[in-house]
Amino acid sequence: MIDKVKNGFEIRFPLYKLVREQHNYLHVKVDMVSAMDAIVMAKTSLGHNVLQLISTVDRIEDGVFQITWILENYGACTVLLISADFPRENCLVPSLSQIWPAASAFEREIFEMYGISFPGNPREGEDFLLESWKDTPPMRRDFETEEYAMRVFGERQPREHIDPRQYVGDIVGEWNTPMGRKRKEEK
Amino acid sequence: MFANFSSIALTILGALTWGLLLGGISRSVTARIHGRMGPRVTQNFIDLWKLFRKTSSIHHGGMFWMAPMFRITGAICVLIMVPLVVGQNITYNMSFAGDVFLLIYIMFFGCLGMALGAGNSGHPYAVIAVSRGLAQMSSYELSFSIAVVAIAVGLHTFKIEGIVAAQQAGITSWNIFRFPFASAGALLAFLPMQMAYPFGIVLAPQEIPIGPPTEYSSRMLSFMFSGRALFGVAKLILFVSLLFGGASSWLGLFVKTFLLYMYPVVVSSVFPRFRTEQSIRFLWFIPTTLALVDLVRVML
Amino acid sequence: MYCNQPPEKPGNKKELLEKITNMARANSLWVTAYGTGCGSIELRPLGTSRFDMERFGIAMRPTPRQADVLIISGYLATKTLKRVIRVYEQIQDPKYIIALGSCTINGGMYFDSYNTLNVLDKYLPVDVYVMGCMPRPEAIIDGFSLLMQKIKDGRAHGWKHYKENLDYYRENQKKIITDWDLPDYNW
Amino acid sequence: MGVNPATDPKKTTHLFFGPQHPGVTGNMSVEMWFDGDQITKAITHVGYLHRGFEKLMEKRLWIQNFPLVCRICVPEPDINEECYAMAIEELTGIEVPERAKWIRTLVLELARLAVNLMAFGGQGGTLGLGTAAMWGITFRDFVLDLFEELTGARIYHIYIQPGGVRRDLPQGFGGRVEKVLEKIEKRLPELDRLVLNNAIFKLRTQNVGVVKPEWIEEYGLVGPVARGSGSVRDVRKDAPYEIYSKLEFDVVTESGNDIFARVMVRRREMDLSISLIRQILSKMPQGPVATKLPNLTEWRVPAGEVYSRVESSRGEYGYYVVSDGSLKPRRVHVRGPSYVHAVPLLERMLVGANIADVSNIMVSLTTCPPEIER
Repeated sequence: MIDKVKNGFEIRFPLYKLVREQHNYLHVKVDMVSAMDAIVMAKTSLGHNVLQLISTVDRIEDGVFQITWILENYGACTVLLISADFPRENCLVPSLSQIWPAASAFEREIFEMYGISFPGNPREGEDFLLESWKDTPPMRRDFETEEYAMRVFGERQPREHIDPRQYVGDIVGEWNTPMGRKRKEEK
Repeated sequence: MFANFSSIALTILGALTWGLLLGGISRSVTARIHGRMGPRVTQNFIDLWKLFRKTSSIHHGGMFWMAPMFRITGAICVLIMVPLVVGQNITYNMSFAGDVFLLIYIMFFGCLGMALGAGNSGHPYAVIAVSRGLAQMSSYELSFSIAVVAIAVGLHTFKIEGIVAAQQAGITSWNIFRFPFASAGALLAFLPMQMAYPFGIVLAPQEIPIGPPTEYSSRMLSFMFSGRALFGVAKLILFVSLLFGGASSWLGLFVKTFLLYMYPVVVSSVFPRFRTEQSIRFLWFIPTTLALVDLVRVML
Repeated sequence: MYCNQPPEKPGNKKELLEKITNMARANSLWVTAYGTGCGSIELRPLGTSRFDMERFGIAMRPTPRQADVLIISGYLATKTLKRVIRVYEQIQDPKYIIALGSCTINGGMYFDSYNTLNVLDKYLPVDVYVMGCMPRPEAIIDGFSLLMQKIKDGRAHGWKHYKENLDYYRENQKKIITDWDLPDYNW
Repeated sequence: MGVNPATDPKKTTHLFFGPQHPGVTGNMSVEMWFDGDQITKAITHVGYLHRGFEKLMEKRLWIQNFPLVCRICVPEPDINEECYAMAIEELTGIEVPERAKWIRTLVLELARLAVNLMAFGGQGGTLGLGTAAMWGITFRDFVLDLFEELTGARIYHIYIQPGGVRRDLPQGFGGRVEKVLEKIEKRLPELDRLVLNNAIFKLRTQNVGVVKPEWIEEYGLVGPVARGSGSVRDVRKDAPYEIYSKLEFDVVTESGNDIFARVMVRRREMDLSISLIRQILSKMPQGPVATKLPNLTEWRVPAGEVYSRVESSRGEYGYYVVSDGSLKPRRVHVRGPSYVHAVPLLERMLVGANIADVSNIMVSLTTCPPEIER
């Protein structure tokens, strides 16, 4: 089953990169221009017509966002992951909300978490998970969550630190170790 | 005159106590059906005192404050018009000829006052609940009224005292046996009156938390609770007088009201709610038809 | 009109009456049905036959107007904090807060999260903390009995503290809720 | 620009359903406009439980994430541990011993049974049948007792780890599981009579909250929601993980499309879980239960990307895990089944629904907010 999908990609997108392959699992990487064509092809002619997830990985060292669309074929229970790299600056990714109504929610979340815009999504910009967020989008790699938490929520009270060796020594060792016996004698 | 007033005061106090106690027992019974221990029997008194002593800073206009008073007034009116125990004149309070009609009106009146006050609170859930409640009330009042009229016509009296007196010739002379269809209709209408499930659409906590009293708190809520307790007892006594031959002794009154009170409690713990239109359809068809059957039989 | 005035400062009440009332308050705690976090999953078994909180007069009320206790069942996201403040201020006096879980005490495992509070005490006056992640129903009952004891002794006045130090709490709350659009004090 | 008829303030009422609302599943809210009793528009608001898990996971070691993942789904945490552990095993190639696989399946099925008990009773609870909710949660406590014995915790177990499970079953555990199953089986018919044979329950649930079969592929519906509409999709059967290929079972499916069909699916899943647990207990082999892991503080998972799938009580659960070969994961994206159920599907289903059925529909989809927001 998955061979058919692979053949489809080989014919249509000869430059695709194979990331991972199993008997019911295929992960391919295409360039950003042909991502939409690949998704449409997977939906219309390869039978992978269910959108499960749109995910993003921030590859800050390469200066790209890797967007992954996870498509499923319910009949054969096979998964197809299509990835594409988009430049990190002013990132614009085509929206799928006209094809799958469920895509709108995923895209709203990604807009909030990464600041990636999906032109064509009618509900983009509505609050989804966060409310009135003014900082860097939180899921970007250059957002430091601990520093932010310290700044906004304040430092939490430091925990009372107990050195286990000393703690146990106070209870047990006082009588059983040479030091303890000595201390006892001194008392 | 003084004896009359003191007996009225005693009636109200006694009814409040008995109503709260019944509420506590019913909570225990429901808990046992759930498989739990349940609260203390006196829990409702504690709740009432706590609510009474809570501060309140909510204000939604004059009608908002009036609503629990309407309810209490309605309850008290019903209570002092129904004779409690047959043969003891002191418990007859203000019984007079033709009081059946007034009773039906006054029972409606308390609920209408509630509706006005809850509507004034401006909370959308309260408004939804009021519209649901009034729709349902107009349908159960119909069957209840027809049932009462059937009984009254059959016994040739519009006085509760007369209705009770006509049932004193042994158990078979009770109206529930003489007018079985009208009684069935009235008893079915008793469930929505007590807001028991499956007719609990007014106070549905999972849909409209929790209906008309949404905005009521502290002292207002305590008045509303006592109003509900009083009204509950008033309705019980009315039903006992209408259908179950009245009470010939204090013990009989307690036993009969207790058993009658447990009927909606048990029914409501094994049924989910109707939707508004389902509830109205049910009430328009089944209890009304049943009551009409007896009315027609009596008329012929 | 009514929400923009500062709240009245509570005065001293008559002693004996207050004592009797405190007994009633302790034995009839009504809880707002608001599951603010994951700890609310243990509130459901609390109502069933094994734990049965109704024995102690604890009952769930669907609306804050009729409740006495607000249970903060776990971490508070900033978006929830706004709603919780609103709910808390709508509860009529006297009112109490029980906070469940380690994450309300000092942030717990979410100490570096960008969206959860670290120390709940800065934003709302907590009467009883129940530790654990998540606290067992027995622990929650223990917390309730502690609160009952505090009420009986007349020591549970978090609500008084909140009214007297409203400025301090407001300042902290407004630091987190950047788009503050609530009334200054909503009753 | 005319006024949208669905939100016209002159004709419709604007209402917030939640988050402080006893009928809402967890901490989420639905903003809705309604005309009379009919809802004209609904918008789901989530994010009240957003803890930034995916960000926190990037800041923790691979093994430190196990306490985090289980908190993504409160009623059924094991599914997250399983899914995350499967992804790590796929990336590193760690072999899971045979007995560990059986124990994992046992734990997953026990958790599924517990959740279904709660959801089955809870469906009655939303309609005012408090007795059913109380009984369901009481029966669930028996299963939680088993978890407590096995893992030490009632809710968050942190029992599954990469390459096996944390510890072996205690002595005589199978017998106690069997006892609990018998106890539940004995009492389930009573719950059935209360819920499924109840005329008013049927009246409230049949032909209400219809999920059309064509929506399944349009929205990507999974689990009981899809199976209540005639789908036969179950990851346990279609892409078997652990030892599901060695167990005998049929996928539960109903064709009613409505809430009652979904309730029936959950009810029959309970029977299925009980039968699966019995099969597991009778066939479980002996052997080790965990592979030795390297030094966990310096454990580098090889670079790679993997999407692992598990069937939870609410449907397919997916973890998209990306590793860049460092000490910490690069990205863990959790795809909970409630995501599409609670946001796009609920918004669509509520249009035209009665206001009395909102929480009814919501509970029938078993929306679980923490897995949407993470």
